[in-house]
Amino acid sequence: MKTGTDITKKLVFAVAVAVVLALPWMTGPYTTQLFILTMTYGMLGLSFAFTIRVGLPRFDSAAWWGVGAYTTAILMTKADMSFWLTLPIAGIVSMAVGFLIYRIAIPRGMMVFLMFGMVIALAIQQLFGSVEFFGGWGGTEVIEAPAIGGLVFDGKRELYYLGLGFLGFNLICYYALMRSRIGRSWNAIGQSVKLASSVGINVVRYRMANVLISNFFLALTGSFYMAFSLVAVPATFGLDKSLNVIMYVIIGGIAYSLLGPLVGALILAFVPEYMRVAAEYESIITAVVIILVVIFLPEGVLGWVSGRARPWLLRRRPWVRSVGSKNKEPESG
Amino acid sequence: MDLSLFPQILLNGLMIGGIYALIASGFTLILGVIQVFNFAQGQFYMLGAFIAIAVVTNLGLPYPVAIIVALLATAILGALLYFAVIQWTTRSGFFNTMLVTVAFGTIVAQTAMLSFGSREAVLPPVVPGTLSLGGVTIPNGKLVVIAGAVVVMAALHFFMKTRIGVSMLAASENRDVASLQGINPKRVFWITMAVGCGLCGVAGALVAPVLAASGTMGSTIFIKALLVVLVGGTGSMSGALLAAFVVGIAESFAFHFVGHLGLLVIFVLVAILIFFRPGGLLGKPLPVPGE
Amino acid sequence: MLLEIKDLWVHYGSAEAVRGVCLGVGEGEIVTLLGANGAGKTTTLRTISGLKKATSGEIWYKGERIDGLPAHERVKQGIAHVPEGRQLFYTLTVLQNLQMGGYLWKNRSESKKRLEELCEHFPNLKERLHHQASDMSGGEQQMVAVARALMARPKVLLMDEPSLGLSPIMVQEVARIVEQIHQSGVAVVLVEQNARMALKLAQRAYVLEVGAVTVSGEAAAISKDDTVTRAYLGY
Amino acid sequence: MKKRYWIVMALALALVLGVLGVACGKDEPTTSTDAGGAVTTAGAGPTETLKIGAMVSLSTPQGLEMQKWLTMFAKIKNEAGGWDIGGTKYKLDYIIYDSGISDTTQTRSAYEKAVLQDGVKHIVCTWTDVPAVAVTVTEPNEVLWMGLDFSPDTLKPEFNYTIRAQCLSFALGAAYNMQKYYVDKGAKTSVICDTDTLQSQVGNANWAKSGELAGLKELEPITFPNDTADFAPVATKIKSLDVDLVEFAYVNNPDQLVNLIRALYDVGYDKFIYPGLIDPEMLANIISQVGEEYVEGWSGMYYDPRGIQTDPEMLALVDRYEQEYGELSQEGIYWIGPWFLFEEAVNATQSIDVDVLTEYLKSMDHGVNTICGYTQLFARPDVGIMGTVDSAPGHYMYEILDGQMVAKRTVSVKDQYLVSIKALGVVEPFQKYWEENGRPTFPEEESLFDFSDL
Repeated sequence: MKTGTDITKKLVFAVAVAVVLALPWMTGPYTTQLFILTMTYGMLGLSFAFTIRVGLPRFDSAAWWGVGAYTTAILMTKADMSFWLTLPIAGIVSMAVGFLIYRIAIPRGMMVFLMFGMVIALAIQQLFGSVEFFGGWGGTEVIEAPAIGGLVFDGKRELYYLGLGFLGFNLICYYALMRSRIGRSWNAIGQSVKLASSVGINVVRYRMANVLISNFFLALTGSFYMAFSLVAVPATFGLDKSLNVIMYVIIGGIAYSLLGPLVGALILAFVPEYMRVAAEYESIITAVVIILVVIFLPEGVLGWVSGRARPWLLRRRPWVRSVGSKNKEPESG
Repeated sequence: MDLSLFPQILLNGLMIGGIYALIASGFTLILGVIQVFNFAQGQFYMLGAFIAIAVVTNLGLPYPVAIIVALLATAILGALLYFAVIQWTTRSGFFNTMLVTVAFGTIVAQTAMLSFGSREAVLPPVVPGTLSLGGVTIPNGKLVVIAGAVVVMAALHFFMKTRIGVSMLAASENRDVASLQGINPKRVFWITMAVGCGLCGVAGALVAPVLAASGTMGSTIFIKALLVVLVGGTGSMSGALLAAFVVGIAESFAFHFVGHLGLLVIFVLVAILIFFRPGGLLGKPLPVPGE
Repeated sequence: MLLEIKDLWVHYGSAEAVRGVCLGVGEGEIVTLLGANGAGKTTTLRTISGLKKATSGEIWYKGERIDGLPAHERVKQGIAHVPEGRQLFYTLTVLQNLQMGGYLWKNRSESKKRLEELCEHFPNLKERLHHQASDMSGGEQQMVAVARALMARPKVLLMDEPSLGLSPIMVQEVARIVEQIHQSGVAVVLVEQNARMALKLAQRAYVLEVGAVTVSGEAAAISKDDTVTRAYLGY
Repeated sequence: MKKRYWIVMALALALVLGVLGVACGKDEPTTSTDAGGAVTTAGAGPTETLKIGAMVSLSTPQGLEMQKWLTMFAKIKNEAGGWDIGGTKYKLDYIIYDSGISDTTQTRSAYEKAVLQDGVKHIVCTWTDVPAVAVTVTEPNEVLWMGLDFSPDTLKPEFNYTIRAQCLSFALGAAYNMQKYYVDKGAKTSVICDTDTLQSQVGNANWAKSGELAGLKELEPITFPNDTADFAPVATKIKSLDVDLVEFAYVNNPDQLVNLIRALYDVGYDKFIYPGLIDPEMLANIISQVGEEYVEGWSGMYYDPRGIQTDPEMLALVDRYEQEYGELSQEGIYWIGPWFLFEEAVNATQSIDVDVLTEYLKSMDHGVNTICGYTQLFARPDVGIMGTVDSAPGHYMYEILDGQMVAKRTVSVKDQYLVSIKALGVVEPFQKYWEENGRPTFPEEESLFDFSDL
């Protein structure tokens, strides 16, 4: 029995990998571009889902995404650095600035973190827009596409694989971190802050570590974004983008921290493509659909699917349940 | 600098502070009682302004009536938001509920954009003219806004002392025990939504003659209201009031001295304040669902 | 029987908290539930008052089934609940707390009358009406909690660990109050750590173990039962 | 569950119906993607479809307005049995894409959708896209781009298909006309007040230069965040500067403008105000706030061509618009200018081939009338572009007298061109260019500035 499922599982996995690798050869450039965007948003969603593990919802993901994009852009144009060298720097900048800011917010609990995030989202955008150094509201430009040796990432297919690389790295890191000892502590915090601190977990420090790691990957996503966008404009990194990111995660299923954001981003990237409606009503219709999804599929699309699919396909992560739910009932009696 | 400008800058701060106070107290009320992070708050503010303008210009009714209509309309819409959307999502979690309010806000905003978008919406001044006090010119319109905000805040204060008001506080503190007193939580919740959203509507109606209305007026004021909540600390109406005026005045002065970067300066100041006073000026730590 | 519970099952997630509990409370009777921590006493009370939904089972009150009603409706019927750990509204004043207890009185003068009555029963509350609830001592808070529950003129009062964390003198005081309530004709369901006191006050008792009733009967008889005395009375 | 289901479905339905109701209440639902309604004259029906793209933001009034105009242009062509280009009748499909508001992601998506998915070869008229992103899609795919650009991002010699048909490079004539008017009335110092946006960052510096040219002492501009609602601080600051003139150069958000002037009035500012781009409705709004003597002066706006525009073709378009959509609105009227250049180019070359069209546009030596007056393309020798790629756009001038906007004239293309060259300090390369290629000829218009003034 068990070996049977194992074989099926491997088979499904292999087919999935093959399909993902072959996608840009099966579709046109525009669809490939949609996939690239899906990966970008998926990575942002992953970072949101990652901090949700410790009970912290971030509303500033787009802002740090922007920090990454701007760091890469400015280093490439002003310091003439290679794209690859800017990657770690972008991550470190985002972590360092994040550390300064979150030192204030994280010890104050989830709600302050949340509101702080929104304010940061606005502040960072404002900073990019009104400070000359960052290029103002017109943004800043990178002329060169990244390259390794002779391979230049300027076509859709190349960028698709570059994106896959980023996404894979992101997924592997997050997966490994979740499985590690620190990941177990994070889980404990996500389940109950009180309980976690009562067993001696330094909640603030662990949360800080989690958020900073998430910051690192957000910035990395920003750098990747520069590779295919080549232009960064402050308006791209606004609060509305952060809200979209949350939408991906919840539509996908907040309990599925690795697959959920990707599925959510995929759905929200492609479904509007096939909805032929007057564009000025699109945002209204999307909003109505989101309300309906949240009401009828509160566990997201994956939660809905997994109720119908075989359990091994999607493993649920029980710890997230406690994050959103209110009024926890005492277990004593 | 010219010292005679000081009172004027202060007055600007007071006026916008009064508006922040209304929006922020509506927000903390909803957050505290229902534990819903109502993102649509800013859109209700915008709606209030448009409704007031429509009532005055299209129906020709006097301005005070317009304020009441705006209050009622936004309050009803707030209750509708609760009945139609929020009550089905609270069980599935904090973020789901929040996302739904975001979506609802989008619907309100884009609908307003499509129906009012290309028209300017301005009300003639309610009390025209200016007041001259020792060389300082004070426009009456602003005084009306400040007075209106104070009156509404006072009304809210007394409302919170009534049976319904106290039951809202009780439900916000301990929902289970409140229901053990015979308080119907659902009833308290929709009333809270109505009051919280109605406050925004009133704020919108109050500024309509002074600031005019536009489809985008709701989005940033909401963030500013969050700033006020951070500074004031939730759960404390007086904290929200104080913080609103502090933020309003600080913003007014910051703009004067640092220009368009004033907002950034405010952010930094707030961060420093929160670093030293985690609970804000007067409030207690923020309620944390699920923690 | 005023209140009757038939085959009650309650779950927290997949964990069984109450397993087929049956119990009855007569008019004006004091019934006590005994048991170790986690035996399901609090859950039983929470289920009776409607804070927790039963998985299965029936709750009958005055000949009507009430398990479908939400908590606030049950208060209307006359079931009051003093929750564990008192749980006042700490941001409100004592007076406001009591007013919340009398929330169901639409008529103001009725509510006022009841308040005055209670002030006679709890004389030391009277002068502290305008204090913040959080400023009161533990014993006083317990008084407020009980008075608050009595504001609604309940027929049944569910009391969860009223003496928990109180000084011995205050425990005496609590016993006196329970006796007083009993005399005014209100039935009391008492969950108590202090089994000796509970058995002294109660007419009947139920012993819960791991969510199920193991022993039940007259309080006087149970206080002589060997297994019970060994387990709960400590001799 | 069942009850809840119906409640929610009813709600969703109500919302959708409400939205549709709003749309229908607005005269006519505007469907963007379908340019249907083509009347096919018997026998000679359109045989091919010409897809043209426009990039606007559909959450701005301007974008919605442009959508109406452009859809109408397509409709007119189709009603006539299609656009006859080189003997082929084309059914015109004007596709409006939502490119967001200065959002690189959405701009890229919209462009790639247009170019890669829908096979659009001509992007004519843009509003809030990010041109720097746009060219990364249009240039390699050889798509003609005729849009709006404030920044120098797309002004590069290597770009072949990029025509900045609506831009600010040669737009200082309008500023100069206005500034000269106030100087003649005695203004000496001035401050520019504007939103903190891309447009202002690029535009205001230039605007100040033309002010200096007209004889004003320009102070450091005051900018405020785009989402400012309370303008009292701005007004207070202006008051403290003690200037003779406040210029609301590019504030084109009507609410902001009314508020700004109101706020200035409130703090007791009593010198000149250039109210910027206003229309009579806004003027009435302003006057209702501050009284008519407070706002007298010069104003530029592109709201109603009647009284200024004499071209019957343009007036017919305006009439047609009013027929279709009711009252004329000013929001989109200026930004649809590129369409007229495109139309002219297609008609002249009788081709839709991108290379043919670009070649024609790059050597275009005359102005084209738009609803807002003449637009003409010019070369940019100062940055090494010898083909005509940059526009001097048309502009109306009004004088505000006794609470009325009195139509005066258009700002001439000649003024726009020459003043800009002078104010920006790039006379030398242009002079060299003129020596080689001859001086450009301008449409017949009243003008303040001449080659001799350089």
